[in-house]
Amino acid sequence: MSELDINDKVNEMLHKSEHNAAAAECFEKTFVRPEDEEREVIAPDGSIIKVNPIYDYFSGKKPTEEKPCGGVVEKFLNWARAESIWVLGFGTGCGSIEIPPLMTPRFDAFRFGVQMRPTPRQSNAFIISGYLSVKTLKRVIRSYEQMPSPKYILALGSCTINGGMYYDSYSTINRLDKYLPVDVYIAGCMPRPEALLAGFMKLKELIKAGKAEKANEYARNFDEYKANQKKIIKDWNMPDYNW
Amino acid sequence: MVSPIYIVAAALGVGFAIGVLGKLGKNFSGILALLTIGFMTFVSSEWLYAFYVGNQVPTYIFTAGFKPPISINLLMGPKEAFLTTMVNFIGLLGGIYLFFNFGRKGRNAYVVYMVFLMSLNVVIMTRDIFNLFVFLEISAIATAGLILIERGNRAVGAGFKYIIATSIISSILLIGIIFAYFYTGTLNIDGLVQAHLSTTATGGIAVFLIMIAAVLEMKPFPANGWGLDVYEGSHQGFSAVVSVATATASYYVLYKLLAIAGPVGSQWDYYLALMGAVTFIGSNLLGVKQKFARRLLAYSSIGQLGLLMLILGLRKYLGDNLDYVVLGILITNLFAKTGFFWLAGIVKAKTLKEWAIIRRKPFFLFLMGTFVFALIGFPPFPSFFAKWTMVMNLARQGGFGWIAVILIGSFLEAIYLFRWFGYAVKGEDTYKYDFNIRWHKITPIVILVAALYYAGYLTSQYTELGRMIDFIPLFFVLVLFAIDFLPVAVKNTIAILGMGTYFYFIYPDLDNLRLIFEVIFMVGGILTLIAGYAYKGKRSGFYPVAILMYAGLTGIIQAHTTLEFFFGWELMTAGSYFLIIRGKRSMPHALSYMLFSVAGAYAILAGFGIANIGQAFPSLDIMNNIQYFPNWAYGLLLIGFLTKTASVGLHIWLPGAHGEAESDVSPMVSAILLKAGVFGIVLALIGMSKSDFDLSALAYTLGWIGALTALFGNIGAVFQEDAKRLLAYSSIGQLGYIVFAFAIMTQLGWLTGFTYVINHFLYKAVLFLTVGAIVLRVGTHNMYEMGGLIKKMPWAFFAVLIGIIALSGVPPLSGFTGKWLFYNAIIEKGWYFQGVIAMFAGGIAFLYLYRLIQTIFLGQLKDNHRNVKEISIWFLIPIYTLLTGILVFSYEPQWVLKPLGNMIAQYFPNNGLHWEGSYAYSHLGYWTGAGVAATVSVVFVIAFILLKIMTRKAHKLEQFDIVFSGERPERPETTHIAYNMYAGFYKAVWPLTVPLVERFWTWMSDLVHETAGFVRRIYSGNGQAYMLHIILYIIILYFITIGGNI
Amino acid sequence: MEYLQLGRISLIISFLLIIIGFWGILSQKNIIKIIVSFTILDTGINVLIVSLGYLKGRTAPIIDASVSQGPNHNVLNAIVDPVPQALVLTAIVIGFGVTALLLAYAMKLFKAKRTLEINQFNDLKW
Amino acid sequence: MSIYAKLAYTLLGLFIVLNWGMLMSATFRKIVARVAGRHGIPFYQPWIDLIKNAGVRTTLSHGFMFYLGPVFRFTGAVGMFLFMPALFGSDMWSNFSFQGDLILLLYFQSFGMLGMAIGAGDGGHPHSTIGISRGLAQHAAIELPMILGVISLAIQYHTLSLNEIIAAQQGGFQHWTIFTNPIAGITLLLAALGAMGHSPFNLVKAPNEIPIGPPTEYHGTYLGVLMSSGAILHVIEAALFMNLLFGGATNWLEYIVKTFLIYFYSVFVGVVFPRFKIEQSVVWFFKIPLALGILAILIYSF
Repeated sequence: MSELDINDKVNEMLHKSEHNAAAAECFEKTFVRPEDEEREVIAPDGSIIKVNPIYDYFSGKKPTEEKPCGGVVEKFLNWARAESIWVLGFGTGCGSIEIPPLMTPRFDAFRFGVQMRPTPRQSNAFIISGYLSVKTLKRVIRSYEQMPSPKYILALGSCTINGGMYYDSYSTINRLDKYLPVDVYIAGCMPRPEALLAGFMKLKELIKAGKAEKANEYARNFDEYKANQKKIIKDWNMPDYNW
Repeated sequence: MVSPIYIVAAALGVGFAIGVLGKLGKNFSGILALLTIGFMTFVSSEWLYAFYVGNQVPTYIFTAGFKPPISINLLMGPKEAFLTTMVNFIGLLGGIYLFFNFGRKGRNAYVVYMVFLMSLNVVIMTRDIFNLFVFLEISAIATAGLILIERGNRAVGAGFKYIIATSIISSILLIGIIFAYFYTGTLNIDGLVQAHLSTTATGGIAVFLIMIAAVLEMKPFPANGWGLDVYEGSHQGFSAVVSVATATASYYVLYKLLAIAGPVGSQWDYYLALMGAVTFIGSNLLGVKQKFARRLLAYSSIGQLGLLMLILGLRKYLGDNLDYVVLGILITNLFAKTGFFWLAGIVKAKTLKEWAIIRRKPFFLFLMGTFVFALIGFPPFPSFFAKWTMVMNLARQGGFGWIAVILIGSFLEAIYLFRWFGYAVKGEDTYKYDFNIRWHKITPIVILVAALYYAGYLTSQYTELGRMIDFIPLFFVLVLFAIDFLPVAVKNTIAILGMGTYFYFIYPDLDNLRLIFEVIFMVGGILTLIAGYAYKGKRSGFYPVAILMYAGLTGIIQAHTTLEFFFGWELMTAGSYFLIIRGKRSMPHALSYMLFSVAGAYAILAGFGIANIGQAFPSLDIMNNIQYFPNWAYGLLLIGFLTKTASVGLHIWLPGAHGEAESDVSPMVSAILLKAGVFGIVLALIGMSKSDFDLSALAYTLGWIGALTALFGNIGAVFQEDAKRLLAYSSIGQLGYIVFAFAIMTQLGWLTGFTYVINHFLYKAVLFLTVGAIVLRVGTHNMYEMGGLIKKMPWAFFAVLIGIIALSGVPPLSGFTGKWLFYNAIIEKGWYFQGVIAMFAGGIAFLYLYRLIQTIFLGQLKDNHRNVKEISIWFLIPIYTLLTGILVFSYEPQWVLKPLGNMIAQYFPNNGLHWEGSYAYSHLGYWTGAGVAATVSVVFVIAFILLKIMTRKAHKLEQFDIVFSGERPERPETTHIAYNMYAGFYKAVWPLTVPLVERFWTWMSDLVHETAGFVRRIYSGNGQAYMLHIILYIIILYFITIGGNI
Repeated sequence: MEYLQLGRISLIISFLLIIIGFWGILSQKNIIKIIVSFTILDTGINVLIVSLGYLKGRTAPIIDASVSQGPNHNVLNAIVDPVPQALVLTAIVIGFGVTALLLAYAMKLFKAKRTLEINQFNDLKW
Repeated sequence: MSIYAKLAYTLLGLFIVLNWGMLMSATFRKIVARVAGRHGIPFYQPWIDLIKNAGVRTTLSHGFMFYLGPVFRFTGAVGMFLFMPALFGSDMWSNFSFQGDLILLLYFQSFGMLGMAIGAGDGGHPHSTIGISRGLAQHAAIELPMILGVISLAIQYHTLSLNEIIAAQQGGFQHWTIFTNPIAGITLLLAALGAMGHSPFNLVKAPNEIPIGPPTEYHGTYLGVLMSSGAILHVIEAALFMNLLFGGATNWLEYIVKTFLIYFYSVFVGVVFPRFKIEQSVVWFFKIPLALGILAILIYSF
């Protein structure tokens, strides 16, 4: 069970169940919220404009791989990236309680060039701090996709690895890397700030070694990731890729 | 020459004939009666012509073969000839108008009508006081009869009150006559005049009784309820005749009898003036509260009677000009009021609001407009010249209080007439009924309107000053009225060509000062007119009024005399009023604009009046040499001009008027029209600089007004949600700077002022044109309903960008030129605090400017604007022409400022600023426009190229591709920060935004309305109460006039 | 007895009539009574005119036997001032006309509202 | 001196100021860290951040004005540097100060601010607009004591030329404006607190309420440009007050020391005092600074 996503399992079971066709249909059907239904507005000249709130407002283009330029320049840049890790201030689960101590005198992650940024546009690291409910996952995906590459994900705690104690919960996901590419897992429930710092060190190593190219992996396997994401998020009301 | 006695003979003869030959058809009788009235008109006009040509002397006509005092005699002099002609002419038109109404009552109605007119003729001509009484009674009886041609209880009630009241008045007159006869032994007016009745106490009573009767015939306020009821209750066709023909006769009765009361300047003059003033102000005040059209006309008529009485009482002041003034007022009242009553008879709308139906037939609107503007005394109507002459003479003779009375009364009249006109032009037309056109009713009105215009022209040509007025632009306006049926492109081309040609011809005659303003008016006008090509269809009525405004503007530039200036000023006011009221929701704003403008114009008029004291000729140069009461004269002139520049306290009309106007009208009235007020202020300040008196206190006050205007205008702009209102408030602020800069009265100050004038013209025209064009595209003024339009309208965006950078005063664009000069000027002058307030206002300007560009162009595009297109090319052409102007003025300010400096050197010592190439040096600092612009441009371009290279692979985003805390925005409306954008700032500065000025004017308005509402309750409708008013009036007047002297 | 000359008595009576007339016009609510008051006022004025033109010991200005027509006798010295007499005649005629018109109006008013109270006819006000 | 040499010196000056600004902002964060008892960032962190920002691979664009925002900001900062003499009495380091006087500087401050505001607005992010609306409101409020102080100085020295104002302060610290005209000096220093934009006047960039306000959509290279402009502006703002109040600088050492002290005066105030709400900060400038400013002018207007 630990290897399988509980949601997949349920889906599978429902597919097979022939007596419970109605329930299966209900479960399969993607749900469009009323405010996301297509609507009509009247233009100043009186003509009618059809608005599709899910697709119209977004660029929605698929991401492309952004290849490292390589060579000594890339090494230099990687060094700078490693020494300047800007973390998106987004606490997704119970592990977010472990992030603030990083900025206190005791742990002081600033020493290592780790800083918090309030907006994904200016961040390059994302700490998934613990369990992810499906609802949060949607926000996490959007925030992650909005970060400019190169970008890194640190998955914090056992919940991001296999669901942890919530493995059979109706509302949380079990394996984060089915949905987003993870650079570093930091195990524990909860891992202490020291472990988090160790994770950062590991990430720095990876970056400096040029191995932290998960953003490109995400672009490469985009369709697969997206299919997984859409399978679990029923009221998908975003573009396929959030620029 | 036909003897005037045939007027009487013909009327009586035909009257008897119709009675005797009863078998004749009604229509035949009617035509016979009309022919008789025509004959009467012919006789009197023949005399008038003879007097006009100049070879005729006044002639006495004796009756019964005796000479006075034994017999009755008539006098046919020039005045009598004129008045009888007018009475008969109106009577003739009235006869045509009422032809079928009379017919319904039977042929005797024609006879009564003829007798009515005949009696008025005799009342005018007779020199026998008892004869006067008799024919007054005859006219009263005839009137009471004719009132009944209107069906319904109201007319009957009104008629009864009328006949009772006139009978009482006649009784008083008769008692007076018999006393006068008892003491003098004569009934001849000339004999009575020579008897000097009023020198004795007992004779004084006779005079009192005669005069009070004559006054009561003029329906003085408040003893005039019966008169109001007749005007309102009787048929409008006949009310017109009563209101003007009877009134004319009554006026002349008073005029004749005043001679009995004493020579010019006697006690009775003063009483008359007093009663006239009370009537003029009182009835116009009550008119303000009136909702019903007919009764409003009645109040207006009585107001005009009061004015005539007032003028007669002021004959001491007016001297030789009395006849000219009376003629101007009387003839306007005759034509306009008659026409108005008849129009009311056709339109048949009861309340003022219902008059909105009139615009279904635009020609009627034109007629109504003519009457309204004529009654209030706008050019080119006779009353304008009359009012001008009157004020000039009063001022010259020191009658300042009377000037105030006349202007206040006229202003009250303007309130209700323009409100009414506003309802007609823009009121909500939700009424089902319509009105019909009958040709016999329209024709007289059209004749009257034509006569009104022609009379205006004649009146102007009568005086030397009037002959100097240039009527060509006005004629062009009339031509545009005539070709109003053509499509918009043709008319636009004609208008542009006309303005261009006119500018070409007057260009050589202008000095530099006038050239700056004329270029703003004319070139600016042509540029804004180009935007008019964007409109489709006919755009009915736009071009005549637009050109009317420009005619006025060029009129004030070309003026050599104060009269020409004021003429142009009033034309400009009228034209801009019509332009403003064209906006969709402009009605209340146009009204407040007009009222402030009228009040301002009256202040200017009074100012010119005071300036004119002791001057030989009222050329415009008298402003440089005011000899008496200079503080008052300049103060009044400045107040007048400040209403046009919308300075604080007088600014409340501007936001609505400019904000609600049409897209290409807003730049006209904001960027161009406001400069007329500035031009006036400049003229006044030039005068003040040359004056021998110490006027620094006035300039100091003006400076503070300017600074506070800048502050409150800009703060007001910050909290607007409506883009055009924001710009309108911004105009208030900018005009505050201009007023402040000119008030500094140094070379630097004036350079600052002119820089701001040019700048404000350029960027405000750009901004208003662009925003107006956008409004045409997106269909809303509210900024929070726009957003993200940069993607749809990049050209418009660039124009606004340059416009706001220039306006904000950020280097390197031209706004900074103004700021830099401003600092130097205020420090040099020592006006630190005013200067700081103005500069602080400049900081606040950033807020509203950013709001303008952000909420319209940036942020989120609204769903319904997805398909909007770039603004019309016809707007872009003038906008980019003006932008070129901004850029040239920014990069090479010395091209304009050097000649400006030389020009200002005529008025102020040329020591503030000198130029070395593009470097400007003042005592305090230095700065180069071209250099700064070059430096900034180079850095900018380099930075831009570098960034562009580094971000060459940028991925283009759509509107919702923004960070939204992990969420997606729901809708553009909820993602666009625009509404109440400066909420935080509001919490800090709200005490400065309390609309104290608005509250003050609202309070004033309420006060006027409440007073009117309270006072008018004396008109209870009860005939007996009206009798009581008459008796009380007599008693009170007795105590005032004679009092304890016996 | 000096005070009770004919002229003076008629003068006093005329003023009394005038005042009564005014009083009636102002105080009576009935339109007919107002009209009557008006005629009283009119009569008062007529009496006033006549009494002002009265000269003691002279006769009416009608040229008949009562005025002796001797060759040296000036007619003008035998009669009172003829002008007020003429005025009175005219005034009476006019008063007649006005009264007739008023009565006609009274009729119309009564037809309109079936009443003759003057304070009922205040449709037009303010 | 040839125009090229002058240009070269100016660019060198700009380079010095840029690096000094970066160092100052690092020191600022170091001080904040030390006040909190932390070790804090390495002093070279701003340079690393700059390099990293330049190396961000994804670049996004909201539109043409979005580009121009940082360009405006940068031009504003560089322009401020150019129009102010870097060192007094030196032809080499006088930059382009011959092109305009103090008024030009006062108004050119707004150039970058306004352009940046428009560029950020093009991003379409509501938080940018909120931040800008606060910034503009605060700027307008700062303007008042600032103008009062500047006018007081102009009256005192009878000039608006910055060079002449510095020249008048030469010859010992007792000639500095802060001592010769202390009221205007204090007014300007209070205004400086707002102009520097540190706490308590930093609601404009409230990091977690409106994710750092105006530049919330800016990333990568754009952010790099903004950061370097900010570094330049920090120094320039301090230099402006140094020139107005503290006798200017005649050599780079003096320049660095004085700007450092002025800058850190605002930093220390910021570390001690918590953040104002926007209406509080606006009203604050209308109280004591305004009163002092009026007093500063009253002294000279009689």
